[in-house]
Amino acid sequence: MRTNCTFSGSGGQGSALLAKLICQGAMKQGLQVVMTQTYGIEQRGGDSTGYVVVSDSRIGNPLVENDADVSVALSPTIYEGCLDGSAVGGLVLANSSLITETREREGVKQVLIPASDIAVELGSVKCANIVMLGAVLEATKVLEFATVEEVLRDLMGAKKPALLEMNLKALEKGRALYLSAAE
Amino acid sequence: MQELAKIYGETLLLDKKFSYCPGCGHGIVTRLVAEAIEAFGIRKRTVSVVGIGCGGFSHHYMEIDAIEAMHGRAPAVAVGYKIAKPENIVYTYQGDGDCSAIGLAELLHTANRGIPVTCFMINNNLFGMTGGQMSPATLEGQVTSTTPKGRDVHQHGYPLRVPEMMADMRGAKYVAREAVYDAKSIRKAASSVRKALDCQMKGLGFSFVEFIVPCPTGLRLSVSDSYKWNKEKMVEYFKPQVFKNEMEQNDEN
Amino acid sequence: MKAKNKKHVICGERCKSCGLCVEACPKNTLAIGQTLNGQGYNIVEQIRPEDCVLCGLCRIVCPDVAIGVVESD
Amino acid sequence: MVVRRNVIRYSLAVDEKKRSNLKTIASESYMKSETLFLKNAQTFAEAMVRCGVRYHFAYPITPATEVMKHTSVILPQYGGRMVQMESELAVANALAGCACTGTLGATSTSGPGMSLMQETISYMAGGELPCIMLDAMRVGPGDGDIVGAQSNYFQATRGGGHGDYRVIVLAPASGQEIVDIMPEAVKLAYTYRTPVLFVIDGVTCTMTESANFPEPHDYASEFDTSSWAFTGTGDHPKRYLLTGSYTHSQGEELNNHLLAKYERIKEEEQRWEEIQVDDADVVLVAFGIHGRMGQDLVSNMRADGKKVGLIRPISLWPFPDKAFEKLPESVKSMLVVEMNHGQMLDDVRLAVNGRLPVHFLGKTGGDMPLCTLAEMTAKINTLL
Repeated sequence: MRTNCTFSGSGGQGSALLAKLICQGAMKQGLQVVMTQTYGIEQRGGDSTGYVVVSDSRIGNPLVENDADVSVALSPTIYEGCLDGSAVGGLVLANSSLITETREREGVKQVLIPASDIAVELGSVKCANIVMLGAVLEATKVLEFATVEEVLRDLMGAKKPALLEMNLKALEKGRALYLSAAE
Repeated sequence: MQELAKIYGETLLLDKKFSYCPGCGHGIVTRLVAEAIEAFGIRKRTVSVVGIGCGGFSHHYMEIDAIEAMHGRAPAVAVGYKIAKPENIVYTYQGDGDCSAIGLAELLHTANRGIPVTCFMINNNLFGMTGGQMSPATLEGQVTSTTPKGRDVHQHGYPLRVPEMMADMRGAKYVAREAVYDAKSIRKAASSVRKALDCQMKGLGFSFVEFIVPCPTGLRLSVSDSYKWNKEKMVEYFKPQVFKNEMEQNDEN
Repeated sequence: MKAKNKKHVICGERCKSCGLCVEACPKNTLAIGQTLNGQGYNIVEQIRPEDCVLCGLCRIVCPDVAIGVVESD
Repeated sequence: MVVRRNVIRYSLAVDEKKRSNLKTIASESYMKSETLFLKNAQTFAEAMVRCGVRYHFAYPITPATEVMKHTSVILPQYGGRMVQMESELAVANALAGCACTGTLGATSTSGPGMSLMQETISYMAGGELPCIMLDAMRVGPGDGDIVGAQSNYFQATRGGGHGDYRVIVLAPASGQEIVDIMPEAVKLAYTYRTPVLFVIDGVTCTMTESANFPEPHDYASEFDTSSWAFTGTGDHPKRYLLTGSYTHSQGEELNNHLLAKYERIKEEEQRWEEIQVDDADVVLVAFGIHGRMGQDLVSNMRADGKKVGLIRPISLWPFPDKAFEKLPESVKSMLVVEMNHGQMLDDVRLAVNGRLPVHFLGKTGGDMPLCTLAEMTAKINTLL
């Protein structure tokens, strides 16, 4: 079973971290992962995309070639790319706090999540990516929630308990949002 | 020969005749290096990294391990060697073409790096083995096979003074220029060879000695005249001196 | 103290008749001789061994390790 | 994510006793197998250190720089060090100096750096000095671009340097394969006393993936180098690495000796992976990332009833000719796919020797510097 994921956002929105968290979780569950990132000037701002392939067997093609099973679009600038890069039958999760104009694409399901607004409510706009992560997990079941919570604890638990608390809430909120939005 | 072996001990292989031309300054410097190795008793753990050119033969006359490096790269080889085997003594033996033309970058960075290796640059101010072409150290106006009308500094730049550059490098702890035009200068040169090796044995840092030597063949002079020319012309521009000796103050640390 | 026994030696096979020792000798005891060695060079020889002061300068200047003063007990 | 480790300082001044202590500390802390999530360039670094490489000489160049960044952190814990040199010329020669002591060193670079090292690689091949090298291939010629490519196949397998020599060239296709093949690389380097060059495209190098590392094992120290290393005349008569001042007969002798060695390597060290070639109509031949994608291509096309097979060369020199000797009757044509304009293509054509048509699909540079699975599939469909 193989899942292709695309996580996109503007620099600083944490799309790369989102990709890494999925990878860490997958490894905890004994799955194989490959992460690729776009080249170029992204390190200095601009758009950034992390591609992740998760599989329970040896990964052949390590690339996501316009066949993403799930895409996260955090900013409007990469929304079009996410939609076009989705597989038929794929899912696009769009950050509706920032992406106000959307369009339909045949065979691609879209779910709008106001991730940035929710993140601000939870205490920091920076956890919008984690809100999205909650939605991804609920939508794809690619990983167990408990695994990702453990990854977050490993990452920030001991040193930053308040941050952990906020991110765990964000994760949960993302899940709930997806459930209600997808209905 | 047996008799002379009493002076030179085990390092110098007297049964191998030097292949240098008659009067070549390499013979003197090769002997001085061998004498110092013998005197320090470090023969068994000394490795010579030789450059390309006549100096490349120098190791054949000594009972020590040797590495013939690519043209100009001997200092980098010495650095890699010393890092992997710091207990051994490593010195490079290079001509002025090898050391200051093609290999200047490696030499300067090795000096600056300060890893305790020793570089000996034998400056006969031309490319000897390939038939007396201009080297960076060729004097202004000097006729060589590639400067038939004499070195034109506007075209070829100026004679390059190497130890002057290295004296400024903090990694270098002993830097000197010596000559071999008479017995007195040879004695001084012998002292610098010993100090340079001692500097490495004490692990203080990089050490370097340039030797101004004649190449009678390349200069197209008699042996006697080539030494006179060295004493008068070369030494005037390339003044023998100890540029840096930080061995004492380092001893206290 | 027992005096060292010094002896002037020439290794003819190594000599390349460059003449540096001849010039360096303060007592003019050396000269390029007529005998050829295996390499085809005229071997340097002591022309006035009685004047040699065993100073060893010839050894120091020789580029071919062909000449010198050897000490023995 | 890299496991955080305490850095132990190591300098040349450290005496032998302290050095051996350092090794003990390192071995106690890290004597375990673990799964790590690393960029493949880091995986290369981690794998070589775990297999006994203690000295890494390098000069920054994208995308190989990750290797030196990683070794600069981990090597000190193993009693070794990463040495940043002033140029790739110096890197290669320091590596040669290190090898002269019988110690296995490594370097990592990319195209332009590789070109600068060629003189010394030729030298090390002639001097029979072992080492491990990585060429994280990017697009050339000239400075080129930092995007990944496979444009150095010729340089790697034909020898970019002068003289009649070869180096063993390995092309692992994934992080896990880098880990799995590294012990082999160390053994090859010492057994044949030769540089061993890894060529991995820059896309694979910058990719992050999970890899299972076995317990660290110092394979390098298992080889006795005392019969040839230039460690000083303490326990052997004078030895010297002769590259320039040999006689004509010595030169011929050296070349004949190398030739015999290379023939032995060709006979014994061909490595490749093949998938469902037995009844294939078309065989895809690709190394590195395209070879890896070929696994999926074969299974996808087979699911559609199309008989496609894969030969993935793992050793590029020696090229796995043997894989092409016993091709079944069913094979009608071959397709070579590379991230260049056709370099391995020559070797495949030589191996097939006119018996079959050999087609090519290649790409180099650009935002997507390689052929996608869709493009490869489309091309094969035209051959079926």
